Amino acid sequence: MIPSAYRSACLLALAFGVPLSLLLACASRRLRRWMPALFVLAPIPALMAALCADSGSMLQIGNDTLALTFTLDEPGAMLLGVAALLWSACGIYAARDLRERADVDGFIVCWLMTLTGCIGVFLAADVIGFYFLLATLSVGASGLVLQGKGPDAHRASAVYLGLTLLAEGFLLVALILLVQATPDGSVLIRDAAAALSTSAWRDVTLMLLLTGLGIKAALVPLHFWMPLAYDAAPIPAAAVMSGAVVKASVIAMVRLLPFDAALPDCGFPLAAIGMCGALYGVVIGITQLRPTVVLAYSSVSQMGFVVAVIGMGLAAGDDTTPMTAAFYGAHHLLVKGSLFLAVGVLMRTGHRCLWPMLIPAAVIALGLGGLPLTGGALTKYAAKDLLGNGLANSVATASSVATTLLMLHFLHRLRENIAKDVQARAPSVLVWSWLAMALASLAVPWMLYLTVPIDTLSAALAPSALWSALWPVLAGVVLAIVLHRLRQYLPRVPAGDFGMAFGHMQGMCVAAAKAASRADAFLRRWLVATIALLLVALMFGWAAVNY
Amino acid sequence: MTSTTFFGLCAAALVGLGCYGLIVNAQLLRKLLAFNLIGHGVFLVCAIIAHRGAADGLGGDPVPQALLITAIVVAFAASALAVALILRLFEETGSASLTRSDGLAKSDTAEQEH
Amino acid sequence: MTLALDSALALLFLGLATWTIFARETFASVAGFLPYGLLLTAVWLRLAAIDVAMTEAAIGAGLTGVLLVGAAARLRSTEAAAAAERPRVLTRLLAAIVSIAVAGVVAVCVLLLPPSAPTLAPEVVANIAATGVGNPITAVLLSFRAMDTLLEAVVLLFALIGVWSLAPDRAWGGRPGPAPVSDPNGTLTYLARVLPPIGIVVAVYILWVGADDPGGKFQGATILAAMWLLVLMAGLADAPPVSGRGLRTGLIIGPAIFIAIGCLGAVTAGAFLAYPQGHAKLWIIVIEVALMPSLAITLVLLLVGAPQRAMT
Amino acid sequence: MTTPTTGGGLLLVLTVLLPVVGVLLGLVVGGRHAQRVALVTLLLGLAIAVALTGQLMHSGEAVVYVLGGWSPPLGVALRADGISIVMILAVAVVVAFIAIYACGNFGTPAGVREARRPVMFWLLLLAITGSLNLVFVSGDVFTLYVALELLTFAAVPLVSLDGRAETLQAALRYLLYALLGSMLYLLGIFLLYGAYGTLDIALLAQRIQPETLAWAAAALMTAGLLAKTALFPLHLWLPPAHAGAPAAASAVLSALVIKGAWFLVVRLWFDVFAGVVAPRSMQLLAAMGAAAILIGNVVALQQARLKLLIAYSTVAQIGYLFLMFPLAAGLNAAQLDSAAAVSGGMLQAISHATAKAAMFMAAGLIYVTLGHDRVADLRGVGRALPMTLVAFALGGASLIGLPPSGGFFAKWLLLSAALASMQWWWVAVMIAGGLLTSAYVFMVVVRALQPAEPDWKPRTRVPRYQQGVVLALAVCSFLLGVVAWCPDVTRIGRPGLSVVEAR
Repeated sequence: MIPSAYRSACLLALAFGVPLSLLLACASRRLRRWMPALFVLAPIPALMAALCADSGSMLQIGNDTLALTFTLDEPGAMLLGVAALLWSACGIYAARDLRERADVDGFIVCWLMTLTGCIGVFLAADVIGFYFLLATLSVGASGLVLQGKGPDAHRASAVYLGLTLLAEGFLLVALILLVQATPDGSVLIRDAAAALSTSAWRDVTLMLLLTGLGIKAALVPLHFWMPLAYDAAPIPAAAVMSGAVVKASVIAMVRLLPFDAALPDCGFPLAAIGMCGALYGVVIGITQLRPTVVLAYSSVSQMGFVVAVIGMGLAAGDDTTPMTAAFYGAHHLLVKGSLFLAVGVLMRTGHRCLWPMLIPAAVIALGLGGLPLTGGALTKYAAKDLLGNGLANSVATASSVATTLLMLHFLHRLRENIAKDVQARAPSVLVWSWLAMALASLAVPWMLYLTVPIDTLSAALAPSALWSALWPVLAGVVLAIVLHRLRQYLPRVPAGDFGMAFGHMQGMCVAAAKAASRADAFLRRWLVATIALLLVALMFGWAAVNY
Repeated sequence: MTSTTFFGLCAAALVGLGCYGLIVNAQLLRKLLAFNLIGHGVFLVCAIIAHRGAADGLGGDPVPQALLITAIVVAFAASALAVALILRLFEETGSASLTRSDGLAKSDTAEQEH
Repeated sequence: MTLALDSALALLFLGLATWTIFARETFASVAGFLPYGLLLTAVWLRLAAIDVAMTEAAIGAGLTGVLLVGAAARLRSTEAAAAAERPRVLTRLLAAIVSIAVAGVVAVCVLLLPPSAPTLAPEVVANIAATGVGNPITAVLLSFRAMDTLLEAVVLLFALIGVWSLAPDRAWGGRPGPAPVSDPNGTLTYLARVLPPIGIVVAVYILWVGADDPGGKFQGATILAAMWLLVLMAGLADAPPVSGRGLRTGLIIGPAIFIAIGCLGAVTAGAFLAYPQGHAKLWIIVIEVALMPSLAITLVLLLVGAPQRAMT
Repeated sequence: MTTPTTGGGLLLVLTVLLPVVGVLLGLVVGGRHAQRVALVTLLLGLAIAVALTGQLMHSGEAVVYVLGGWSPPLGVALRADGISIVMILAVAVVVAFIAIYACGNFGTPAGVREARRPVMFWLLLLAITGSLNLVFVSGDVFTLYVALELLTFAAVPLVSLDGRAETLQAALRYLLYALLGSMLYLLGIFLLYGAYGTLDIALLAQRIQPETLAWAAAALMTAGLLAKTALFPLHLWLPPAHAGAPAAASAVLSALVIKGAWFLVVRLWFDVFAGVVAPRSMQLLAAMGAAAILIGNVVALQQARLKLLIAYSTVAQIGYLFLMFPLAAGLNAAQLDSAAAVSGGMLQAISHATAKAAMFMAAGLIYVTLGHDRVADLRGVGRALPMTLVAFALGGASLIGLPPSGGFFAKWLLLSAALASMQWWWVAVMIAGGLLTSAYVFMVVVRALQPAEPDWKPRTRVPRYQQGVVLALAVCSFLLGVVAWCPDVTRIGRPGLSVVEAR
């Protein structure tokens, strides 16, 4: 009989090791050709680990000075499991998609890199490993965006990469402050989070941490990379990014923020920003025409909601927050991933086969708004305790209405974007992978709800709970009909909304860069440089003498 | 004023003159000449330090004097290398100054890798 | 009285130095550099450093002067272009201010040197007996700080490699400088026939007395180099091709023997560059004798420059 | 005071002498034998470096060798502590990789007894190795002057090895500027001797007093060394020299040679002038570094040619090397472990050495394949030279400071030091520098990944081993973070590391 701790460690090692070895195997041209076929299998060990490994199990690589540590806590396991499901389904889709591409190498490498990073982030238990894997994830994901076509993909990738690296900068400083706050310089996330609430640098650390993770979570006003990236990326890439990749910020927040003490000064503003984002995403989303952009704005809105939940938990010092946020994130992960696949499938489906594809999409899309009996209703139900009965709850209800509205708009745009050819049918592999994901996004939230367990079945099915979930959806439908009538009055906001205003700053940046070049050319003239050398000598002398 | 201090001030003047020449004179050979003047100024500083260290029947401290001999030889080696470079540049371009203001090649196919 | 003499000397050589910086033509400025070097030698004699004065006269003024005059003669055609590149008044003013400031700092430092000068002279005197040589500078150069002297020979060699690397590819392996043209009745030819034997004797003498009196391998090597240069300039002999194995062996033999004796010291005397008890002077003379020809060859080749004529 | 020779001291002599002997031997045998001599010498040098490291880690204290049995102040001592050994090892490894790479570009052509470029390259490579090792182990400021001159005389001809007019001009700029720097340094040495009567680093550290002469000497020596290491704004010679030299030579110059003078600044400021330099001087030095990081990176971003881009990246990376000074001082003032900042600086130096060498060699291969190195026109490189592009990206990742590269851990240590000593401004500079670096690294990689025109063919086929050696060096740089698992070698033999005593 294998000891359970040992077995769990092995599972963790496999979960992270398999995608990593596949990534390294890409160095060989021959092996690289086989990779698309393995896309579906690569996340399976992670799924196994999420299902079978003991909670709290640890894997350490390294020595006392420094060790890479992996661990599996409950929120991590939940997100890891559903992420693995999504990666597998999208892997099938991507492998089929790649058959129609001329240049596949870049996609394969970026896909495996993102997968490795994504699984690793859910498992990482020390700040260095976490930072490393987050960087891998971000670089891989920006590579995936680049695999889209045309200059838009270049721009989107550059914007995404730039912002994500900026976020890493903030995070790096925050993580160093976290480590310095621990009594013995421990790099374990657990110790760092525990030390944070008493750290002398608590507020600065939290600011940096939340800025960094806020960029990664597309928190308004740092959200504009998201519509650009998801629109430009190939469909399966957009699916995993909107589903799995963005959840890295959720897991990071629930692990790094201190929920052991009430921090209203930090929690309420965070919740407010999140709620603003939740509504803002919808407002901009309904002006969009492309279904992928609509979904991206829905992600902005949903991530805002998750952050709001976390903010309320932080304010109250509620230690159930991590599970609630992870559950909400897991549901969003499944649904958003499925919906992106739906966009891809429906783009290849003609009018004749439309309805069998559109109906499941409609069900899970409305689930995001909290349609009773779907996972969405369960997540809203689970989050209600954290949101309390005050303003936050009212805004949350408003966000349900708004989300329903946005999803109906999405379904409408989805229908407008089907294939021109009436007879067209998407390849069956694509259809099945999408339907499997749709099914998973309906069933898995229930399984999680009951097995983890978050609450009881009877509580979720109580008539009052059903009604409180249903009426915002109905209200959303009514609003959608009204809005449909008024659609010609809606403005057309460009994807990326006010983030595009930064485009005007480009001119300033170019001017500054040119000025730097001129300064450099000037300083490198012999006359200037020799005088500078003598001046430097004099300055050092002066600095010492005047001390 | 002792003669060592006096020559020390001369050394300072040589360094200043050399610096000015190195900065201002465009001709590379004259820059080299100016470098030699700075060198002599620096060596003169060393010489007065050696002279001040006269003790135990020696006219000067032999250690800095020995350093001075080494430094003179090194400076000569530098001059020889610089003259060779200047002459070669002259052969290639017909010019003996750092003409281009920043020295960066503008052509991109100039390099040759064998 | 001495101060008056010093002042006159200083006035002269500072005037010449100013001339070399401000003269209109490069050649004129180099021409000023030669007497300036000689005057500087006098300064060193005033400061009672005969070995340094000899080295300065031989290398700092002599060989550097030859080097610069030769180059200036070849660069005459660039005069006009260089004059046109004279910087603007403001720039010159700024350069002058900064240079004066630096000179001021140096002057202040000279004035601030501690009144009781720290010196290693007593230590040298106390330990010179162990080296067996009488000239304290030789003791420093070849025993106490022998590493610097070894490195100095290596510096010359590296500089020579650098000079050679500037050869055009077609001329690689060939001879430096223009082909010799000899005027059998010229004064130069006459001198080049008469002087070298005397020069060699003088060089050997200087090397020999260097152990106990002012002099030594560098001064000797410079005289040898000067003799060879004379022969080359008179066209009596051609510069050797740089690919010659004999020439290259000659170049490295001095440093190589120096290193070998150093290693021998590591085995027999317990430290690299140490000499066995009682035999120090012998080994020092061996090193000096071995270094002198190598240094002379190196100096000559540094002066004649990169190979220019391909081997036929 | 006498400092006795310690065990393994002879290795210090060997690490300097072996390359010199290699030069002498190579000069005599000439031709393609010179290459063989160089390769064997470098291999032996690597073995010596490893042995020396072993000796240092075994004894746990600095290795000292008193030359000729004459202990300072009369004689000269060689001394290697933790920071020297790290540099010696890094030089030995990087030069070994560069030598293997250079076999492809600097082989003597068949049918020729001796060609200029190859024989000169191999001799100069050995010369640079020996000079650098001397810089790292010398314990005497005048011997260090000679070592710096040796280094300059070996480096300048490498710049102009191709003999084109631009490279000659670049070499002259380099030489003349470096000579001015050496004179300032030499003046500083003489002043130190005039004031304290010794040239030995350890003795100077004991005797030095905070007074005008010491300040003037420190200022002159520092300025001279900064000119040689090309810290902004004293970098006039670096971009043309490093961009114009052949790729293997650029790799040596950019990765290693500039570190020689930098190392000396570290040595002087931490070991000699520890009680003399003011905190304000430290801030001034780091401010120049910060300007280098910001302006160097911005200018790199605008370069049209890959090699110039990499050269400007070196200008910027030199800046990082100078941030450690106020950080170590700050830690010291806060009664914290200042050695962490020094370790960070050393790690930054060696990770830049490995990464930059790999990047320059990668640029060389790209040049050979495309026939140009225009950044805008790198299409097809990803297909033609996949390994090389990966190497470039890994080297770039190390410069950016992505984990697990050495650059990341260096940044981690430096940032930690900055935060612990509350010097936020340097944190901002380091983060901004990382972002700018990532911009040009990704720009190059993305452009190189674009597919070429269908009928495009590489101009020359690059030997596989050259690609392999570049990749191997880049991987070394990228995995250099594992040194965090090793004991911190840089602390060995540096017990009383104290900067700016309270006075």
